[in-house]
Amino acid sequence: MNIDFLIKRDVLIIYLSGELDEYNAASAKHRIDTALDKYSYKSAVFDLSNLAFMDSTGVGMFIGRYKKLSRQNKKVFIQNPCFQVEKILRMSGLYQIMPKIKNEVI
Amino acid sequence: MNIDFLIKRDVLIIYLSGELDEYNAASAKHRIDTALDKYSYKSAVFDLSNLAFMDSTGVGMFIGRYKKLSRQNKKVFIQNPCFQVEKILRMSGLYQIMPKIKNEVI
Amino acid sequence: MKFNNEATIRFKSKSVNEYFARNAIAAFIMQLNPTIEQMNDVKTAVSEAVTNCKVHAYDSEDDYIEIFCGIEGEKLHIKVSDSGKGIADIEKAMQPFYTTCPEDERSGMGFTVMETFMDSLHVENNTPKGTVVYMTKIFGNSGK
Amino acid sequence: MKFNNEATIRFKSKSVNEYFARNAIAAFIMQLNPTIEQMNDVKTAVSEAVTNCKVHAYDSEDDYIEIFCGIEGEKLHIKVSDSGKGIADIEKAMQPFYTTCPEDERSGMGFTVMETFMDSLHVENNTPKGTVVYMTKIFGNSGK
Ligand SMILES: Nc1ncnc2c1ncn2[C@@H]1O[C@H](COP(=O)(O)OP(=O)(O)O)[C@@H](O)[C@H]1O
Ligand SMILES: Nc1ncnc2c1ncn2[C@@H]1O[C@H](COP(=O)(O)OP(=O)(O)O)[C@@H](O)[C@H]1O
Repeated sequence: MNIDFLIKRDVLIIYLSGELDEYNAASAKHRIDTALDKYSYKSAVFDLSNLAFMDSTGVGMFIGRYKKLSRQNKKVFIQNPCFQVEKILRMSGLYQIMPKIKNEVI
Repeated sequence: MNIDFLIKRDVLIIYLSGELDEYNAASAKHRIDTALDKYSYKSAVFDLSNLAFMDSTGVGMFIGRYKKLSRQNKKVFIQNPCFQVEKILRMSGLYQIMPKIKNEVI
Repeated sequence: MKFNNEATIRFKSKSVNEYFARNAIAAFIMQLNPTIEQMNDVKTAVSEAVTNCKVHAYDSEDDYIEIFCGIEGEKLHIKVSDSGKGIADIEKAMQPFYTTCPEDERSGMGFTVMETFMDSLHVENNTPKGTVVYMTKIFGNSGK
Repeated sequence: MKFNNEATIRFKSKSVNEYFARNAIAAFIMQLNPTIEQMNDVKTAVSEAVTNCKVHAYDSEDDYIEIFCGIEGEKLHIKVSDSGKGIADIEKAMQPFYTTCPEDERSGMGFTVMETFMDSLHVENNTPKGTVVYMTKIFGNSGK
């Protein structure tokens, strides 16, 4: 899967594309954590417009990044999930810790 | 698979869409033959723009329609095959009896 | 049981086969004329079950995972089996957020996803060893 | 032979499974990073081999067709087997335009397509009965 990063004002936007399953999760985690440590920003947003599929391994990956960022008092958000991804994010309760935002908020 | 028919001047255009394999060939053959007998036209064109896949069963289906039409002295052409379909039409020599034409010819 | 159609796929316990498994099953169920949501539900549930075999059942990538798919009218039966470590307390394992691998950032939501996305879920010990996951989904109007 | 990865699919000899078979194999070979042309070639060759089992090997839809797929470096091995009628004269059967079912509008091009689209094709009798088709395709720069 592809991961791109963009800093916009104080926000780090992380663009995930492809499919996030157990095959991809370890490398995704590593690449995201490297960026989380490298850049300076106040909050982070996962943009999932191009994430075509994810399962509960992806939920675990998001929770892990949330824990890391909340230790630094940084907020994390999610935007633009497709239908399949939305369904799994909603049922897992992830939006309670990483709220879903509309593009325009940033 | 979907099959649509259009008469334009003296030409019957047959639009195939979906995948043409052994599963679909018998019903495609039947629906096409019904139209070939029903309409009046001087030549026929298979438009394959929306045919995503075919294999040699499809080649047999085209040869069968060619035989039927050539008994009535009607010419048959093919237009707009995708890359996969083009490859199998070319290697099977089908274009020797059903030449490929550009859209504009009609 | 007499199925209208059936297929079995058997593959190595490698992560890259999670993609293969869910897409192979997706290709099989096309004949049920699924909605996009039904298709996604089945792909997700299969992905969860296969990931569990890879992550929890086996230590090596040289073991095998098998998925049987049977169609009975509008009902899809899926059976995912491994011959790995097995689950000591199945009831506990199926609870939401329960995981034996929190250090790997597993969410413990695998079985909950299967249960939510399919119409039924049943987990058993395999013989002589390992785990079998049975799931069904109904593709008519009576399904989820 | 030691394969880096492998998968087997086994399914009923029903026409609807031609779609399943070629798309399941397509999902498996994604890990080889195929070009679109390579992907189409394999799908087409698999479709031909499976159609032959359905059309020529069996009279019933309750028999089984099996496809083994193995990856050895950049080389894909595919083995399609049935336990049906078998082929009396394999060499003759493989000739372009040769078909025993012209009345069904078969083109006799099935084996020719497999041969052209893959890097190798080999056909054998199965034991105790039926036919086995072996095909390989190379996904590096040395393939077709
Ligand atoms: N196929 C299996 N073999 C052995 N143990 C399993 C298997 N599937 C699940 N388990 C056990 O059940 C627990 C819960 O599984 P699950 O709900 O999918 O969550 P997770 O995979 O995130 O841990 C796992 O942590 C594991 O201990
Ligand atoms: N799996 C098989 N079992 C029995 N006979 C087969 C099988 N595959 C091919 N054949 C025989 O070989 C002939 C040539 O096959 P092929 O080149 O695929 O053309 P076609 O399928 O159009 O007849 C068939 O007509 C059939 O007699």
